[in-house]
Amino acid sequence: MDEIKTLTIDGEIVSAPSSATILDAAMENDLHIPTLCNLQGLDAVGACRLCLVEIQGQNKLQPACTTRVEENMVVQSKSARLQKYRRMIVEMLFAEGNHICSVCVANGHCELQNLGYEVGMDSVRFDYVYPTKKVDATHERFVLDHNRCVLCTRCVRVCDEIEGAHTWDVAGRGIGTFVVTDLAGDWGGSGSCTSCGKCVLVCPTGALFDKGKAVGEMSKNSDFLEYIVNAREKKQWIK
Amino acid sequence: MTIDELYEIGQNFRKQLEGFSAEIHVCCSGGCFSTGGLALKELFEKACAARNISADVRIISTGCIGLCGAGPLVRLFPSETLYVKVQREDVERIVDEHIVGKRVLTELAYPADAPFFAKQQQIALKNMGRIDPESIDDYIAHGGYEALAKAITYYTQDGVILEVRSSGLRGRGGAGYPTGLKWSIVRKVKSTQKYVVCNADEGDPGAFMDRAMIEGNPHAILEGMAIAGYAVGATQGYVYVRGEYPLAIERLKKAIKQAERTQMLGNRIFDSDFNFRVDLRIGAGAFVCGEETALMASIEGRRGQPRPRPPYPSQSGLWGMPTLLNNVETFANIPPIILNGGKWFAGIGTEKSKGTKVFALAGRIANTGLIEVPMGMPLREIIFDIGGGIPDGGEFKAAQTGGPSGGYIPMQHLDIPVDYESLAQVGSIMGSGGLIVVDKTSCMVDLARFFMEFCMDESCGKCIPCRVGTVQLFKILDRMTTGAATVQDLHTLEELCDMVKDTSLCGLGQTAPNPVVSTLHFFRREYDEHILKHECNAGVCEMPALDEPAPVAAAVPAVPAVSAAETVPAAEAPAGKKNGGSKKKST
Amino acid sequence: MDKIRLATAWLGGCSGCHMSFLDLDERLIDLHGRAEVVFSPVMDVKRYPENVDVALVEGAVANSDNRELLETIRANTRILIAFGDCAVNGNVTAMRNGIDRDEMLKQIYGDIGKELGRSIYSPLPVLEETVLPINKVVTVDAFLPGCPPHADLIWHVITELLEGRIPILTEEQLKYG
Amino acid sequence: MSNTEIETAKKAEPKAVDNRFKYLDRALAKHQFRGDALIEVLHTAQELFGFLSQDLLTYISKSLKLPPSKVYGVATFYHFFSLKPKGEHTVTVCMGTACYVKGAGELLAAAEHQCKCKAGETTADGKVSIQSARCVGSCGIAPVVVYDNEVAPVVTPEGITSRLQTWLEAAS
Repeated sequence: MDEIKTLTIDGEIVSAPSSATILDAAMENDLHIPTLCNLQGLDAVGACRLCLVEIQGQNKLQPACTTRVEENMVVQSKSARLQKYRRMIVEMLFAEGNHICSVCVANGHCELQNLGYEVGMDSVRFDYVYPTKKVDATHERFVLDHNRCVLCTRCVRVCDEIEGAHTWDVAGRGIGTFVVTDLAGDWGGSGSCTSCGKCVLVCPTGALFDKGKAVGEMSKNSDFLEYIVNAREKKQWIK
Repeated sequence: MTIDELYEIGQNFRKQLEGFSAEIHVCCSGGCFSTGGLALKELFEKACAARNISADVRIISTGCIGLCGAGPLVRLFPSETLYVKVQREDVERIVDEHIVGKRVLTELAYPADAPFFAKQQQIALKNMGRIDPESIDDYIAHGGYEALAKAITYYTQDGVILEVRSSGLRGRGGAGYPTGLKWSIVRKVKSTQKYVVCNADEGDPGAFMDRAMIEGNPHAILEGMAIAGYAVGATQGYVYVRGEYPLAIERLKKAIKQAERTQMLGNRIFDSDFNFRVDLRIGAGAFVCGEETALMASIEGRRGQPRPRPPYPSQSGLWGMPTLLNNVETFANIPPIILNGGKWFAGIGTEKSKGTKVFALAGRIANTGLIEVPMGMPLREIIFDIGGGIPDGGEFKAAQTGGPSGGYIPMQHLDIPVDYESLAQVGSIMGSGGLIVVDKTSCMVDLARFFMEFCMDESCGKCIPCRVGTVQLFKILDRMTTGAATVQDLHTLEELCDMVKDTSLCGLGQTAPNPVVSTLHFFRREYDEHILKHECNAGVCEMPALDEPAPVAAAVPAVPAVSAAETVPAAEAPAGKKNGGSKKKST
Repeated sequence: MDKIRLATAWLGGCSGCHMSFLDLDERLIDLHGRAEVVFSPVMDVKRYPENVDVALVEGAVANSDNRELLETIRANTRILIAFGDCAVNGNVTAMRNGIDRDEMLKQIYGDIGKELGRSIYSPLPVLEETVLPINKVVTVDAFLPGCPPHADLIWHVITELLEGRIPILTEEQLKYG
Repeated sequence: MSNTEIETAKKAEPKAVDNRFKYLDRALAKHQFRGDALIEVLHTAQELFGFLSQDLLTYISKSLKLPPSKVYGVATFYHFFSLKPKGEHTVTVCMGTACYVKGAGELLAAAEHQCKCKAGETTADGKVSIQSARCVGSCGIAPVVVYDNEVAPVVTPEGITSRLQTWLEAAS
């Protein structure tokens, strides 16, 4: 039996089942908490740390996407410290890759770009790493540009949990981490890829995109996820 | 196997030992193994055979005797004389003079009352270096598996946990979480399957306690794990050992086989309904796998990437089942606590930090080696009395505890008692026990850079603050050691330390800034000297002197055939900022 | 109120930001009344003047000339603004950073590439090993990202400065690329 | 060896079968072909074959019924596993704190200078691979260098250069 918990988020009292996370409760009551690696319908991994919140009585910051709600929990998601840290995280993402918005196909449709605006990032104080990263255009319908990959692993999770092919996975370690298909061969030559395109739909940046489509035609829509999860779990087809 | 049969084994073995008039223990662990311990043992065997006294002289290779710096070590019984730096040519003389002639070779012997051994109090290391690690009977003869027998036959599961709680034992992996509390949580969770995991990853560089304990007394760890399994209701145990310790892996494999053969492990232990198996999982070179959730991911055959907690492993660990995860030293303390009772253990150490702690003394210290001292002993006593101070006239600068997650303890805090709370107050952590002493020849900025490079390379790459934060911290520290840093860099460094500490997902990221914060706190002057005056008093960092112009770009060829008429201003070429990349420096 | 001394400069960029600056159209006349442009690529001024109030610097630091000019601007300007994505984050100019400078020169110019762009005695300035946004070379007082920043946004920034305030761009005003 | 060659090699009469695969199969069976024994199997494979080739990874992923990308992700995460062939000899300089404070940095620099390649790489002629280890647990005899798997105590820059010299000059 799923007990119902009441808690306060940024001063507003909300209720949520005990299986829900703080992020679920916040989104249900359209209280905005910034996220990047989280996507409703996929397992939460708490990797990007953008959704960290302060919980009264705990000195450690906790990720809203994985922390379950508790009775009388008091959550702060907009403190100055959190906003400063979020801006630093977004700056780190821009410093880590080669994010050149002016020549990117996802310009105007990119969650990283929107996060940049949201945290008020007008410049990056950190050193740019300027890594040398490859582009894989061997797939006949899609292209992967490692320079724009923020390693949120949404593609890995959607391919594993929803499509089931597990073509994608993460390789390497530390700053050298990168995503691979099968044994890091060409994506086009992958034996396991079903070319379903779910990874392209869930990718928040311009790392995975439809081949041949220009900036104007770019559209990223992950509503299909909720549709499939409802269909599979609740046997309801709500479009 | 009943308790009486256990005593019988012990009895027979002790009778055998009395048959020998003398024993020669050659240390074959860690350092001594590499400086020829095994070869020495063979020489002793040949020498005794030549004098056909091998019948009544027992020669064994033992675990770490403790004074690694003075290896190879040989200890003779019954007189317990310890011979240090034993060379091949000394073997004959020792056998003739000491074994046959019963006279101690004073010039080779280590003073019996030297503080190195006198000031120690050994619980976890008690049998180490005194028994043959590959003989279960020797372990049983020294009271081995008695605690397991007592726990299973005389104690209820809660009784065992009560004993551990009353001892006040806290996790020896570094965080110091109360062991009894952790056991009681795993005990209370209802589940068809539970696991007991021994964390022998020991990733801290400069720490070798776990290695020595496993190589010297593997059965103590297996017994501790079995008692834990009985107490919390687990039937499967894993020892996660570093791949860098091949000898420890071998010794554990042998110990597990022997324990299974004598029914200390396996089914119906001591004729009860308690079954407990232990398997080995060998690490493959990832410091992050010392973190409990990454370790479990590695046991499950996945990338060693931590996951957010809660849920904590005690509720949902390996394959989602409740898992009890403790360090090697924690398990090694369990049998003595069961045998002598929690009160006895609680009588040692300080009010909040009970019992003893094993330290691996290394770096610029005379007696490098393995020691075990009661909690609360002042650091000065450990370094100068037991450790023998700084060799060849060096001057103490700082002691580093907790490895890449720890901090530095400078001269002015030499007298702090060594326990969890006091170390935390000076910005360090107890850590697993590595204690590295540095003197004036080490530069603190360079050491901060060294540890940051370590964390940067060992970051698992999952969360941004640690993956990118350690790289940014390293770039700034690297610039500081090459004289290219600005005062603004120092400000960014401090801001970054707070951010990485507060927002990283796991312990690696949360503690990576500790060495930087600690050196900034105690050795701020060195940072200022590096930035403002390009001076490194330890002489480690090579920096261009300030008043000369920045060095001309290296790639300038000879003057080309440009018309001489044009007088090209000798403008300095840009000292382009070198971007990243680790820089090898000589010390 | 006497006119503020305004300068604009063009480092490693495509001058698109200056085109956007000229898109101020009739507002340029209004600007002319309140500010005196003392240095600009569209003017015939060789030496950067002293005590300039505001400098809009477009483009990244790609070679030694850029670096020299930028350092001179910083020394003689009160408020230095990174004007456009190239100045703010290196943008397209920095796309060559993944390639080794000397290899690139050799590939493009063959053997004569050895001197070209690498020696201070060659006719061309020395290419930086890594193209840097200007805040990695000098301290910058305000940033105006965009490729190019829209003329209205430029006007907003200039009017803020004329009132003596350094503008902080809001979420709606910020635009990269 | 492509995958089909592996299969045929196994079915061919015993003499032709590369017996290293026999040991690998034994390790796979010992772990009941369970997916979570991937790291133990990779350890055995690395010891048998010296490095993890693409075909070997394919074979392992098929035997354990794991997605190839997951096997690749694990193989590239851990420092021990290498996807490139190693040199005949491996010199491992311990860069733990105790060794670092006693000059391990100098030893690594000397090795890199002599072999003209960086840590983690192999000399052009494939004779010597240079590795740096986090800590081999012999801090009592720092600084430590491991030549293949023989641990050498208190090594000096001259010591490491002369030892490497013998390897480099030895006929391969």
